[in-house]
Amino acid sequence: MDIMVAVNELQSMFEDMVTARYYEERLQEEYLEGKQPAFDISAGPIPGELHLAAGQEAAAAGVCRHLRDSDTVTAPHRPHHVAIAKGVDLKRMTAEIFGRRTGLSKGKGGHMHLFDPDVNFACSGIIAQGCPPAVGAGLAATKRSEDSVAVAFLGEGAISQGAFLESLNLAAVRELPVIFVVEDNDWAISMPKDRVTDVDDGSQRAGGFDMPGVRVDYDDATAVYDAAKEAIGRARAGNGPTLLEVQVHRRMGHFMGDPESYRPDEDKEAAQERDSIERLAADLRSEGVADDDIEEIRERARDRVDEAIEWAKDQPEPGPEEAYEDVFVNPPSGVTTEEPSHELAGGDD
Amino acid sequence: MDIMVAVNELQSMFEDMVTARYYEERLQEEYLEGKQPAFDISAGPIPGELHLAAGQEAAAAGVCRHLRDSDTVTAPHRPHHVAIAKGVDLKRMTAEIFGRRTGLSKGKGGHMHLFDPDVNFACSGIIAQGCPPAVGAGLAATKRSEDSVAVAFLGEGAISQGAFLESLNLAAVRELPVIFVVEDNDWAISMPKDRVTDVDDGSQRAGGFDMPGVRVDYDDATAVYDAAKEAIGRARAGNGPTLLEVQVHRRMGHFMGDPESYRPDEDKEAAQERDSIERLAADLRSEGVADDDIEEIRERARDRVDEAIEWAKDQPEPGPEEAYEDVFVNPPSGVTTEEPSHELAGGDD
Amino acid sequence: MAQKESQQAVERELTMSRAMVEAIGHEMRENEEVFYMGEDVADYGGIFDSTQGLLEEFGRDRIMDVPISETAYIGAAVGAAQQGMRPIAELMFVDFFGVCMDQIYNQMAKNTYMSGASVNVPMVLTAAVGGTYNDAAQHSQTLYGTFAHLPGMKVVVPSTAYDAKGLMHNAIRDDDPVVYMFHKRLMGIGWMPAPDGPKTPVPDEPYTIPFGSADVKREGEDVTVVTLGLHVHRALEAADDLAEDGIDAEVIDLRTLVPLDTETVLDSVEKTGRLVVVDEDYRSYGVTGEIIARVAEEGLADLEAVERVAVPDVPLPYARPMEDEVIPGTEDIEAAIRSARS
Amino acid sequence: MAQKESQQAVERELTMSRAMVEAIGHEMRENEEVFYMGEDVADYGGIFDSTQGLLEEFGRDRIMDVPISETAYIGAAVGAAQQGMRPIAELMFVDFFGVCMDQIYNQMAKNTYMSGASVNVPMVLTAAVGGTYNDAAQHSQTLYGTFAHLPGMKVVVPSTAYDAKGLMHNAIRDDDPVVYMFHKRLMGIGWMPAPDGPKTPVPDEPYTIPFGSADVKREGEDVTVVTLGLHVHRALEAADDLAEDGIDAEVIDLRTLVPLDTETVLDSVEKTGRLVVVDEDYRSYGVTGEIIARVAEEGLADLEAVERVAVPDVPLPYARPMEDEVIPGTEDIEAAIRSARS
Ligand SMILES: Cc1ncc(C[n+]2csc(CCOP(=O)(O)OP(=O)(O)O)c2C)c(N)n1
Ligand SMILES: Cc1ncc(C[n+]2csc(CCOP(=O)(O)OP(=O)(O)O)c2C)c(N)n1
Ligand SMILES: [Mg+2]
Ligand SMILES: [Mg+2]
Repeated sequence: MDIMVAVNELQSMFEDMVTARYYEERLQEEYLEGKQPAFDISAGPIPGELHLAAGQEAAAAGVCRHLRDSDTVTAPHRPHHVAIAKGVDLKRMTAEIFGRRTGLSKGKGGHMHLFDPDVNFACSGIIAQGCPPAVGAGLAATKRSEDSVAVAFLGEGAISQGAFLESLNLAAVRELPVIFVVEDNDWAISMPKDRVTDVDDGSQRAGGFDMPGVRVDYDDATAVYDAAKEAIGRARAGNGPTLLEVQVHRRMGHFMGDPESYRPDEDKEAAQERDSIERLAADLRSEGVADDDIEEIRERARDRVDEAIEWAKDQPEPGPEEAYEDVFVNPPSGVTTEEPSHELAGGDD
Repeated sequence: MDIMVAVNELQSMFEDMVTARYYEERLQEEYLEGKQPAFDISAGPIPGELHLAAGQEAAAAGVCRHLRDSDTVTAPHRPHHVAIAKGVDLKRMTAEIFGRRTGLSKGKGGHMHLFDPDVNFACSGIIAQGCPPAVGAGLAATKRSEDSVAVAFLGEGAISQGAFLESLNLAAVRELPVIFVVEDNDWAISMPKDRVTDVDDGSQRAGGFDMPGVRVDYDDATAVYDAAKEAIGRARAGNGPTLLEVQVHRRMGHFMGDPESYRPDEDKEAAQERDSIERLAADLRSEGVADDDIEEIRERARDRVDEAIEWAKDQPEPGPEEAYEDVFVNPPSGVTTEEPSHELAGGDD
Repeated sequence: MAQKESQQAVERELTMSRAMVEAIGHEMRENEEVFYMGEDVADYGGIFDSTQGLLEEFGRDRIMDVPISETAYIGAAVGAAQQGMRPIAELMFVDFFGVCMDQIYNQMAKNTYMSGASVNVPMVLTAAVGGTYNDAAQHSQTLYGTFAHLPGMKVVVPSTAYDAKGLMHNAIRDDDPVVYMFHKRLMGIGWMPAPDGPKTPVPDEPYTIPFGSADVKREGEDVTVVTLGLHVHRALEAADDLAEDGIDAEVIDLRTLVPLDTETVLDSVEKTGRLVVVDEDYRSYGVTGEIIARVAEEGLADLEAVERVAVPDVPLPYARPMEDEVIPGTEDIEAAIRSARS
Repeated sequence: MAQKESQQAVERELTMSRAMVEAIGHEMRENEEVFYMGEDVADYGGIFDSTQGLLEEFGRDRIMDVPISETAYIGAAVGAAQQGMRPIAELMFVDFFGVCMDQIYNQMAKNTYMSGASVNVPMVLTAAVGGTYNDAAQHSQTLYGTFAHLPGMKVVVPSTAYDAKGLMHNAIRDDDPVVYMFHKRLMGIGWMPAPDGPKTPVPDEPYTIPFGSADVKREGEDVTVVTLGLHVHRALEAADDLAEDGIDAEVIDLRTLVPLDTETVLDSVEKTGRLVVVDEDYRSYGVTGEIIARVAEEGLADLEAVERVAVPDVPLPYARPMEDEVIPGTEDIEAAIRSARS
């Protein structure tokens, strides 16, 4: 390893990554329960689409390690690893995914619409549409003379979308503290990157807006950590945005139930082979971390995840009538004099 | 002049340019008539917005010189100089601007919505939204194995719009015969270029899509001609798209009635001084074209314009009931067996 | 085609997606200028099976995967259509219209008019619509009213395999832009079980169903139920249930919103005097209001009761109890029919 | 503020644009977190005078010109609002919604709901609407129905200077997203003469007009005319004309479409029995249908006649005779009122 990262940082990233990986393994189990023998998307304890991020954890962990609660992160449809690395409340996030009343969104959002204002995390299911709000968070920080930054995560398939490209320009021309992180897993559902754009390196898009673009070719958490450190440092210091592309690997289908028949076997195998978690474990070992300590981290992660899932499954479902709440925070006619509540949800039910 | 362009090409460009300039001078007169003493946008023989292109003629003339009728051009809200250089029927275009029944669109479109399918010209009033249809025309040519090309004109203010940026990518990844021509007049209504993007050279946007980008810094028709020749030649030969930015100068307000109070006097004066028409006249002279011949071109242009305007003003207005026609070409229920008519409008009224 | 084959064919039942694909395939075979663009329409065959099997027959040049840039490729369809080609462009979920609506409503839908019909835009925009599988607020909408409100596009919503094929033939042959909205729940996708209704006998040969002709799916004397898409099937179920109680509901499937077959609705209300409109779009400023207003304008004297059943002006919630609450169910329709009769 | 000053103030007449700007300026003075983003809102002062004079007082950091990239800057407003700021973002013409609708309807309008109200989006989206000056199909729409149909945004349409100010104060203070649609023809712009109605006395001090309260602009016994925006003035003119013939029309200005004051409309129809709805949006699947449906649902027994007057489902044509034909005029309203009475 030629990049020097403090061991405790490596350990933290490792913990985020194994937490995310194990979390999704458990979600997958729960998701598929009730979808047997025939897969029915609307059946079982977790209905709807489910996009898992196994193989992409290094990007989230390496970037979010540098972030504070006051920094904003927007994630796309594949949000769990990012949410976990950003420190989103795991129990309430899980309850949300199970559609429970005590979930982050009281069961209204589901897995593509996780909002945790305590750590300034949000996600959206529309490609690249998390970018403009991230620019807005960066703008707010600038206006308030705070040194917070905002990070927009997106997939490599999203780099051809207007919302992303317009956001690069707005962030650049206003020199806003925004980092765009492209997770390049080479696939947009069934479309490989080279079928949808001519650039191998998505960070090349930055040049057209006079913004620095950096690519991390290798989804080593430490390499991501390093590149992100510079980009986030630059943003925090008031020196404007960066576009960072990180190579990652999609170990699973696009969503649960994706037959992946479009995907060559070699490509699937290659994604299995390159596991950034195992690589980071090896790094830890070579930094002198004992196997027992590594195993301890894994166990802590598993316990936390199991606990969150147990807790979530115990939570009450929302009643049908709750569907009518929360369209507006102010009553439909007239303006209240109260401040809007940014408190945890659940207070009013 | 270090660029060699045949004299007859120079003369043709000169004719397009003086035609456009004189045309707009006459339109301006007509437009302002009936808007006296107080300017009322809805009064007079030409109501609605009117965007004139004085100072930008070189871009249109230099590019369109290389185009055939079968090549497609899409123009934005400021279309006259491009339409004239593309060979749009001047009489029917004028009738359209005067809102007459024999206008290109039977009076339904007006100056921002000129369509002449005979020369494959169209324009749209929404920023950058002419780009995707130009890509589609390029796609159609490719599918039909024709060597037609498509050119999308836009302003430098439009280079931050998603529709443009997405179009670059789609054209590049499919290697389509499309040329994007940015007319950089330094202003987007009241916003100078440097307030809305960090790149001085808009053609830099191309790099992010692995497309060649070229800037012509000087709105000399011959320089434009030369750069366009290469780009259009490349497209016609099946070697894909180019982004071409051309410096031009806005001699007038954004639209008629624009007070331009936001614009520094020096900038206004500079635009007046750099007149590409006078420059081309000088080039013609230095190529040995006699003053009389130059004057003859000017006269021919004036005659043609005056005739078109007289003709247009003589044309009948549409009746109110014609507003209900042309929403669909097929009757609202059921499908006709006839082919759609691409004939000149007016046939059915 | 021989008579015998066609007889046979009528016995053949297809899912809605197979019927839709059959029409597309046929038109592509007949006319080289028809092609299909969209995300994941090639190797994947369309996330909702809208292009299943077409890549194999027609290849990548005509079944085109495109970058995730809906404005660019839908706009490219507009441009190609104006050149006389017949593109079909797919918006994977109708919910994504917000990223490309200018091309749809300001170019595709208006260029014919704005050009005085010197150009026309013979393209089809396909889009998957609808909820019932807990995909939440950004992936479950129908937006029927949003599209039908804006002039210049025909708006088609099939509810059965038979209609899906006939309407698709018509859509591709039509010289105007057509928005073809297929309900995910009706397609017969392996992982999203369809109800029984949409799978119907479908003739082998091509046939068209004209736009603007509603289909009286069930005749009845007591109450007129006007609906479309998935809710045709829910309304029929409700009508069957109520028949046991001696309530005889007529169920009308609009099939197209633009043009709208007001006639059939008026005739029915003249008979029943009672109107229930059922819709999977948002309640206000949409389809239900329009149908009621048309009847009030032209048949007020006949009208003794109106009810509407639609999504109650809230975004679609994720969790099952709440989604079930806001998307009209069979019981909601039954209740509305009963209430219209009381 | 001293009583005397305020007395004086009420005498003071303002154009609608001045009134709107006054409210914005006041809120910006009171609250540092309010700022305005848009194209040409700084040095130009807004193409339709919506920010006239604000740059001088507040500077470029708070009156922000932005690149022509509506998705980016409206989305940035969403992001800043979720941080607790109170952005106002301007869409120069409402017709441009198609380039940025996802941020508007899928993020701005739904984030509150999708988060279970753990975040909210206190922003205002301003947009110029309307025709009557021959700007053709892409620059003349109101799209009232399009915005009102989609849940999660409040939709405000002032018709006078007095209302413009009060509604703007309310909009900025509201903790939810508000779409504030101002009609170009009413603003009092130098180059687009306004009718007499919108210029009204406006108090100096701030005041709010609650959303969801329609204004009975003219009381009458014979026919209820429900309208909004520019057409409030046309309806009042029609009512005055008809008064000479002994027809007494009540004119209701809705002022907000979401929330909608159904009550006031129902009360009026209870009295008159006759309903005319007048709208500058497209006829079908829009505002006129909704108002009629609401009355039919809750007041069918009272209803003896309905008429609607709206743009007849065609794009806005350019030439004067055709634009005049499709945008409802005073005579169209008169004819509808007469017809409702007959
Ligand atoms: C505007 C829009 N278009 C299409 C989709 C459908 N969609 C969801 S995920 C996806 C692929 C995204 O690929 P990428 O950005 O590479 O992210 P990944 O799934 O690989 O993480 C698509 C096309 C969408 N959600 N929004
Ligand atoms: C999507 C969209 N946003 C805003 C506008 C309003 N508008 C019309 S022209 C213009 C400025 C365009 O500047 P530029 O592209 O440089 O062209 P120029 O007017 O200088 O020729 C703007 C903002 C529009 N028509 N469409
Ligand atoms: Mg990807
Ligand atoms: Mg410009």
